[in-house]
Amino acid sequence: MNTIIFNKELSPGYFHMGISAPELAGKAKPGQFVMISVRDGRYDPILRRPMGIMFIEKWGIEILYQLVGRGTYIISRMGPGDPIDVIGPFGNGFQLRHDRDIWIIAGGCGLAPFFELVKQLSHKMEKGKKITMFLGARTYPDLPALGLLERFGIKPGIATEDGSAGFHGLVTELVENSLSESHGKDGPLLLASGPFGMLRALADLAVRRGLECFVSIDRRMACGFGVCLGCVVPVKQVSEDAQESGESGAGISYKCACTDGPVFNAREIVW
Amino acid sequence: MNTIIFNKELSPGYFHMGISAPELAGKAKPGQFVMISVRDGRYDPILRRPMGIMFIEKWGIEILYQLVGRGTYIISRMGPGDPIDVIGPFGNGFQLRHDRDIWIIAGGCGLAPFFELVKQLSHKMEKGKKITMFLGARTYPDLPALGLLERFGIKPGIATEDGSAGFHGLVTELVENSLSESHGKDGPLLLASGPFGMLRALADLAVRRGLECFVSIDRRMACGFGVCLGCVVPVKQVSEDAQESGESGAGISYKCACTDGPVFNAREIVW
Amino acid sequence: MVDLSVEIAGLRFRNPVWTASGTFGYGLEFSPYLDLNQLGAIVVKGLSLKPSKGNPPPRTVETPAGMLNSIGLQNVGVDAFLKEKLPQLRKFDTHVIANFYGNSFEEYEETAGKLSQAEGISALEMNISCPNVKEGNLPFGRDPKVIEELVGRVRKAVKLPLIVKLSPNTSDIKSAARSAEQGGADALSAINTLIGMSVDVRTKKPRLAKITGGLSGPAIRPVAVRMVWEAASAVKIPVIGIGGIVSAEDALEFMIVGAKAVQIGTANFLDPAASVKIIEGLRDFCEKEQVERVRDLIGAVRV
Amino acid sequence: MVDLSVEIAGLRFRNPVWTASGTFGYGLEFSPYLDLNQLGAIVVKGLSLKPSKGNPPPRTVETPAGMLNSIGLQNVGVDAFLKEKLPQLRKFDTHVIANFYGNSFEEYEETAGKLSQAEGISALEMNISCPNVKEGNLPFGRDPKVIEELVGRVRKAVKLPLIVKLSPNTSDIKSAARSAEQGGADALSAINTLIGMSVDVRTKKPRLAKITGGLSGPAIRPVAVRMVWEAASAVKIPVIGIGGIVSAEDALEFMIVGAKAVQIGTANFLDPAASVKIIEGLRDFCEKEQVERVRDLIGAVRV
Ligand SMILES: Cc1cc2nc3c(=O)[nH]c(=O)nc-3n(C[C@H](O)[C@H](O)[C@H](O)COP(=O)(O)OP(=O)(O)OC[C@H]3O[C@@H](n4cnc5c(N)ncnc54)[C@H](O)[C@@H]3O)c2cc1C
Ligand SMILES: Cc1cc2nc3c(=O)[nH]c(=O)nc-3n(C[C@H](O)[C@H](O)[C@H](O)COP(=O)(O)OP(=O)(O)OC[C@H]3O[C@@H](n4cnc5c(N)ncnc54)[C@H](O)[C@@H]3O)c2cc1C
Ligand SMILES: Cc1cc2nc3c(=O)[nH]c(=O)nc-3n(C[C@H](O)[C@H](O)[C@H](O)COP(=O)(O)O)c2cc1C
Ligand SMILES: Cc1cc2nc3c(=O)[nH]c(=O)nc-3n(C[C@H](O)[C@H](O)[C@H](O)COP(=O)(O)O)c2cc1C
Ligand code: FES
Ligand code: FES
Repeated sequence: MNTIIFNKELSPGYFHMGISAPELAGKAKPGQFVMISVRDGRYDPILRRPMGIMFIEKWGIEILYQLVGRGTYIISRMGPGDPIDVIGPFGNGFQLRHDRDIWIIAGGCGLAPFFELVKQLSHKMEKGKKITMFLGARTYPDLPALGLLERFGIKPGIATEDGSAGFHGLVTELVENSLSESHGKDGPLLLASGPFGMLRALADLAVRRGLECFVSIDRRMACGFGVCLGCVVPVKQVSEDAQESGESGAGISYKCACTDGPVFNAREIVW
Repeated sequence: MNTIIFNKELSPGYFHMGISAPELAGKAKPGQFVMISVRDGRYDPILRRPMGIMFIEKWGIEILYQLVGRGTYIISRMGPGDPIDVIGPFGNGFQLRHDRDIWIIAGGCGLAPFFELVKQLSHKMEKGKKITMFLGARTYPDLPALGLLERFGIKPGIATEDGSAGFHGLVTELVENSLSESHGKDGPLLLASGPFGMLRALADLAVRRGLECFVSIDRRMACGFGVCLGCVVPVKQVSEDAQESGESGAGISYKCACTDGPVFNAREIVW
Repeated sequence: MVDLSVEIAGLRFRNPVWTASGTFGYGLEFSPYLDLNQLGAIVVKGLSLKPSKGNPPPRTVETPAGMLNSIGLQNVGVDAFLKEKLPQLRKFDTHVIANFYGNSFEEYEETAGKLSQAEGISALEMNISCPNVKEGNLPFGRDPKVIEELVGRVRKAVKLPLIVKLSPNTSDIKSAARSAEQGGADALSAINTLIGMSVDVRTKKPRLAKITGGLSGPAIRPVAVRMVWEAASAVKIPVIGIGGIVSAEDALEFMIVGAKAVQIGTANFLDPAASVKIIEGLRDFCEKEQVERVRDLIGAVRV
Repeated sequence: MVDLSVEIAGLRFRNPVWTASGTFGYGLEFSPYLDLNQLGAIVVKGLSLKPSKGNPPPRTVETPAGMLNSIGLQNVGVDAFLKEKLPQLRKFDTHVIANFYGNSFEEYEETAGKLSQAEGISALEMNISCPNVKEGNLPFGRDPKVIEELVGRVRKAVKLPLIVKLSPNTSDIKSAARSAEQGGADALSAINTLIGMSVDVRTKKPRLAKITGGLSGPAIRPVAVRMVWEAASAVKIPVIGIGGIVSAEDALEFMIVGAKAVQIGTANFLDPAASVKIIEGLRDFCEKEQVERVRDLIGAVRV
């Protein structure tokens, strides 16, 4: 059992929680996630909820989450001092590259895993290399924790579908527009997290523009350990021997978002 | 939805809760009970919990409950201002008799339904008639809310199985001892609530001593409405026509503790 | 204004939300908590030829997201129902559906016959699946051939629309559904309870006096949805979905896989107004999703 | 000191708590979270002759007190298991039980044959009941005659103790149990998942890509306890209880109705240390209740 340090609503429906978990934090890397129990002795809802790690501190971790259903509602009602059952870290996380321009593209709460990444990278980037950030949301109130980004001197490019802030349109369009202005074939490394449609559009863009792109994939997860095989992502099949007894389309095989991911090379995925 | 006014732990494991529920209170009688939802949007635990009404006030009701499992744990963690889903009142309740000596015998939380009874009766008793109370418990800490009884000028006789307070033994023995001292064949009316074994012993005593005895029976209840037919109590069969298709012993039929009870004439029950 | 009405076996129901047998008594018990006239129909507690006093207690146990019951079909008997309960129910403008069972072919016929002569009953629901009567009708619900014969015989004995309630304790609900259709059922309802058991590890005694009982509630909903989907795809007659429905969404799940109506069971215990709230929820859903007639959702599943 | 050991099919298990197939991977995934050497046995993910990539996602849905899965028996195949996983598992002092399935009688025989020649496998568990493989082994689990034949053929192909895992999607678990015994099974395990379905009412699409899936978790426990009780009373060979076990009390419920051991499935997802906590809980219970040997509780139900 871990303990909640704080749990505050940043903007309507978006929460920021600190959890005392030094051991877990000691092993964590940016882009990894934890599994939080919402059971409290009950069997419904029953499964743990995956949550990206927002910040890794000596004393524990912080998460940023959106209230979308029963599980997040239960978490949102917990308070400082309450016990919370968190296990992890899970997943591969992002590779940290200091030697390249990095463009981060996040939709809504997809922003969460990038805080720690930026924290760890920002003061170590090689000369001339920088981190650029693009955030997309349906509307401005769905962009939580913007203030926290200022700590790292980052002013993200913003796109809202309703035009309530920044670029009026999809964040992928904003990225594409910004790209056309950038030059040189040694383009930026794209790191993205957010809704599936956004990631797919970005993967497509990356192929078209010859850019490397890594995406963090959000899947329903029952275990987090790679054992239930529930969270699979279809990837291009490398070897052929797994074909016979499967029923799925040819040329596809499956990887677990929880252990092989959640971060995948966008080119590997069958979108 | 109703609202919790207060919810305090009287002694370890025993709680006293006030619930704002004027409409319900307006219909309630001593000995009736309510059904409290512990779901909070979840399906486990799923059923409502029956709780006797301790006090009936203009603004609502008070209950006295013991923490014994998951449902009472959930209730115990609620606080003032929290919504609580309470329906009722259910059951028949006690008949109020001012014209007789009344002996109340309660085991543990079985005490709950008698507070309101005493409140309503104590200042209306006919001349020469009085209320006497006997409380039984395993040990002294299992006698909650004794202090509240003082409001009514009642000093109950106490029996504990471990001798930690009052008479060392069963409350039924204490009642029997006290009875032998009382004289006249117009003996007291016994009203009792508590563990099944206590009620059975008391029913037996009542028969032996020719006393009238009413008991409040505690059964697992799924509905409270008399529709699930889950809470039945075996009673002596009056008519014979319900015999053919039943599988149970002859001479027995079933009544619902929730609607026909929870208060039964002890003589009616097949113990 | 959303049209919630559905038609089953020639009867028009103002909405597809009925209360399930054994969970709503004879209807009257709930009248202080909801307006019975708002319901699509009331299915009364299972009736038998003679009154039945049912099983010894304990009769219920709470289980994860559900409950077990072994009531043993306690009921007042068909005569007392017709004399004491039905006249009161008739005052309401709601379809009354009489659920019944028998301990033999003859009892089924006779009970159905008595019920079908009474005024104020819209349809009969035949329980061939109650797990609690041991020697009685348990085998009926399992063998497709017996189902066909039993339904056929009752069919001949009654004029009223006949709904056959299927057991989920089978490897093949489709065959059971087809047999009931073959036998002449006008509609099917599914599911009754799954047989379960629970033991107190300290006393080592089963928590139900009759050892096993029927599992109901949200726990069984996924099984019920699957069986209703299978049954609805196996027959031409309407299927009424039952099993763990607590919310309008749950009800819609059944309708989308093919149920023409639904029955609310255990949810009545959690909230006596559950069925009326589900009706409101259906209306809200249809309004929001711009569905003009709720019946347009029946069988709309995209598989 | 409480004796938790049990003996099944000539093997001694240090305790009756095993992990269930498909919920504990190949065992190694959990080694950071618990000491595998404490387990009674590890039952690995269902293996097939050829690697299988399984069903398209979504493959899981949460349900009330349970979950549906339609993994489609994705696995690395028997060869890769023997080469890559088994050598690592052998390092632990725990019984490894290989769960397997086939898409035909011949595949069952061949897969079992391969597994039974490997070193480090204590027993085989034959899955005749997985609801996810459609054309494949589904009918196997339903027809008692087919069970007997299939088990008989596999029995001849292997020397290792053979556990047959039964399907709960049947009206008659006793016949299935007897058939497996007749066919030569050394033990039975029950239950596998109940077939269920869930639909998203907004999109009208089933929540699983393969439409139906297997229901597991506490929701099914009452059904599982009943079936284990029935199976155990129908056969002489040991029965291993599975279905919704989360706590030591749950495990005891199964043992009291007759299970000689239990398997922990979905609970591993809720708490990776669940099985070890259940072992500790069994010890505590026995100490408190002054039970010297946990096996004294097997079948102790007072009916
Ligand atoms: C690796 C990973 C990291 C994540 N990190 C974060 C994070 O940092 N912050 C955050 O707010 N959320 C994050 N999520 C999503 C989060 O897990 C879900 O929002 C949460 O589980 C919903 O639980 P609930 O009970 O409130 O919603 P439910 O009631 O279970 O569902 C509400 C709605 O959300 C959908 N949903 C539920 N779980 C998922 C899922 N895993 N993927 C897609 N849709 C889902 C349901 O289909 C439903 O429509 C992450 C998910 C994954 C897999
Ligand atoms: C009419 C009526 C009035 C009641 N009034 C009061 C009251 O005023 N104060 C009070 O503290 N309690 C009262 N009870 C008992 C109370 O309902 C139970 O203690 C409560 O439901 C337990 O819920 P739980 O989830 O905490 O326990 P669970 O986890 O459900 O069970 C814990 C233990 O209690 C037993 N148990 C649960 N419910 C009952 C029951 N109804 N009868 C007998 N044993 C049961 C279980 O078998 C188990 O051993 C009353 C019961 C009835 C029927
Ligand atoms: C307490 C109880 C009593 C029941 N009695 C009957 C009955 O008499 N006849 C019948 O056909 N079904 C009976 N049922 C089954 C329900 O009608 C329904 O089919 C089942 O409970 C599943 O629905 P649910 O999960 O919504 O409760 C009973 C169910 C419960 C819980
Ligand atoms: C995700 C998942 C995968 C499973 N895979 C298998 C399998 O490969 N072979 C098998 O025999 N059973 C499999 N099962 C069934 C379990 O072993 C077990 O019988 C069932 O889940 C009931 O137990 P539980 O309620 O404790 O989970 C699987 C169950 C789950 C939840
Ligand atoms: S969540 Fe179970 S394998 Fe990924
Ligand atoms: S609790 Fe349902 S009939 Fe009494």
